[in-house]
Amino acid sequence: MWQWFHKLGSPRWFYHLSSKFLPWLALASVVLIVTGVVWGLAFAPQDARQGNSFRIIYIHVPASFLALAGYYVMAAAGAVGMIWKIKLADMVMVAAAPLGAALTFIALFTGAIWGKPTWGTYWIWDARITSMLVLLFLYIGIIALSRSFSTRETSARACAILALVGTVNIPIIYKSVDWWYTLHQPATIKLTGAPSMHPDMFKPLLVMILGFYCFYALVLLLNTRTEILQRERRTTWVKELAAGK
Amino acid sequence: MTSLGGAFFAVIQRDLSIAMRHRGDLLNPLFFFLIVVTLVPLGISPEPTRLAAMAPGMIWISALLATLLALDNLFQADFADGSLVQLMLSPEPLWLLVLAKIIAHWLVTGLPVVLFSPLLGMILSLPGAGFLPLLLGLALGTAVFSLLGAVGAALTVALHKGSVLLSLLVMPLYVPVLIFGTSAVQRAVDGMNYGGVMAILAAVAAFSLLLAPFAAAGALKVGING
Amino acid sequence: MFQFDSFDAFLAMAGHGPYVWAAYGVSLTIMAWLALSPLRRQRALLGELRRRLQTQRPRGES
Amino acid sequence: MSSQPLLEFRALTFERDDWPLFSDLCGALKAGEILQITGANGCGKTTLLHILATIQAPTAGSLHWQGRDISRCRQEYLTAMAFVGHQSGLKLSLTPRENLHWLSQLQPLSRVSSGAALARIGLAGFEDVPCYTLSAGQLRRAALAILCMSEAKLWLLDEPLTALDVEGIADLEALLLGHVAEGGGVVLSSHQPLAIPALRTLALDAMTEVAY
Repeated sequence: MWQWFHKLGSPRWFYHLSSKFLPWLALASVVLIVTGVVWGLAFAPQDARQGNSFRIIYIHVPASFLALAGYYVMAAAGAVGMIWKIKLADMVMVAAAPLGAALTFIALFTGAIWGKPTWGTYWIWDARITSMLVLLFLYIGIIALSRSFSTRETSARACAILALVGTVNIPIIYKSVDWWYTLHQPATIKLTGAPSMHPDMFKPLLVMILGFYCFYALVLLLNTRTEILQRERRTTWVKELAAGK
Repeated sequence: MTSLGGAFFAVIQRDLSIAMRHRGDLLNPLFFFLIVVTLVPLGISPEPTRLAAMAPGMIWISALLATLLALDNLFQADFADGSLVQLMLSPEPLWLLVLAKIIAHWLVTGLPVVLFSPLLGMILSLPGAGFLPLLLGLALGTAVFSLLGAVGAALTVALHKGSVLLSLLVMPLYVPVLIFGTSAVQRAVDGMNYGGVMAILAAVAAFSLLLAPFAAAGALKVGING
Repeated sequence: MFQFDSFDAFLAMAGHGPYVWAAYGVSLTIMAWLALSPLRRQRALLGELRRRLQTQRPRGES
Repeated sequence: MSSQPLLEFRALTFERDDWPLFSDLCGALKAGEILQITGANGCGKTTLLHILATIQAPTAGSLHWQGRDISRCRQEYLTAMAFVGHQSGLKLSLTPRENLHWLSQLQPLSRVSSGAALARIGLAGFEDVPCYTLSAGQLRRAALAILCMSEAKLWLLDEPLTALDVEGIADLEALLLGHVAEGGGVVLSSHQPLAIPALRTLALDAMTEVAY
């Protein structure tokens, strides 16, 4: 059992295994995202109230989904790396941080642009956007911390602890920000009315969400593979890989 | 022979007596707190109604910054002179000793801020109903600041430019406390019941008390290898 | 069903064009960069390793 | 006396940023032995001592205390081990007596009173002055006073000779010999020679040159 577990955690094994399904993942994410973008931009009906600006939803919502899910992926990888001392999990955690931060930024950026035609202002202290901003700060903290240690192992351990503390805090942060928002009751419409969405609008969103999941997995894999090469660059298998190319 | 309680109280006692020998350092966060709050009327408006509207938030934010200012000294001084290593090599459970350090730290940084806050409430024309929730909320809130901050302080203990990084790490974690703390005061001022909010704040404090010492102990083991 | 009367209308998006296109453009650019930058780093890393190996080999094997 | 070593380390490897500082280091310390770790600056003496003291974890390898893996008996190991590091571990604003009193609450230090320990190490008369008034050599002596009080079997000392004068070094040597005569063990790092018979040495230098 332990043997198997550690084989799973072997960077070399993972590197070779991941090469096999990497092309398929790339294909799936490109096809899904291109389909979703074209469908969402050109073929989905426009929203009765918000007009065409509503089409930003097809980027904004999937990015927000993965920004939050990405934090949990990162924390889970960090926990696995910390508890079972699996190097690969540490590498996954390091790979997940910048990716999650970038997706959080996309979610914030598209949210702000969407705000302009909808509310007449780029920034509004909406609960969802504020939580997203705090999430971005949490990501930035992790990235900053990971860059300030001299050894990779220590850095990974430290980030794992911070990510776990952050994970425990995220639900509290989200709830508190939600509550804070209702407290101040701004007279604006809600950003998304997902439940009442027309099926024709919803289908491309589903395609985009799937596409973003594939994209996330793809980039996480790519980042992890780079990290593996970086860390294992003194091993024979990486040298053979470099020489054979 | 060592004993659990003995070690716990010895750590508190030592940290308190060191703090008492550096009384000047003790006052610094307090003066910082006072100065930041003084800047508010200068920067915004001396008009009492406008000040009163901002008072809960401003006092809370300055209290947050004041405790943050003192946070990097929680472990750093002990790390520099090697006594942190001796602490960590004690056979006693590390989380307990860390908790003792956090308590001592709160007593010398958090508690003075709490006790000082009514004065600042007066300066900022906070209505009378707001004082009790301000005191209670800050007492719970600064405890959470110290507890969560200890994790960040432990992670950055061996880093050269740790203090800016430390603020970056812990400030997002302080968001819920700030929200609940200010709204408890606001509700009291508006004549509403603030018991529920205070209960949430107490729950957050209890939760932090339960988890933060373990997280900070784990963080220290990692952090000293910076 | 294509929602617009003409390609120009598609670009204009009834006045919301700049917002929609900016959001999509910036987001997709960031995503492309996210996918390409690890590939580039990987190539650079392997290239450097190879160079190092080539300069080391004569010494190591003789 | 059993032949079981007090402390044994097997295949210790430590890498900093994937660069091996030392690798596959093996060794053992029996009761009554003093092991001196030598080597140039930056070769990993302090790191090795930190690993032996369980302050730092090795990248690979294991430590054994009286035959048992230390990860299984860390608590017991900590009560049986005293560590004096590069930094004194003393608070400068407290007096030597206060410092030792605090430490004795954390670690098993009750062989002799703090006053007796300070007198033995040559700090009589300085017990109750703040540590910031002491010289570097006196501070080092105060830190070493922990050893007089300690009940630990194993001493781990990182550069204990730093800042000590001739007399201080002689005091320390006497202290070490007394400890091993009672069946204790010592691991210390130093590049100075010590006037101790039957001193074992472990040279770390050989490990610094590792091919890319």
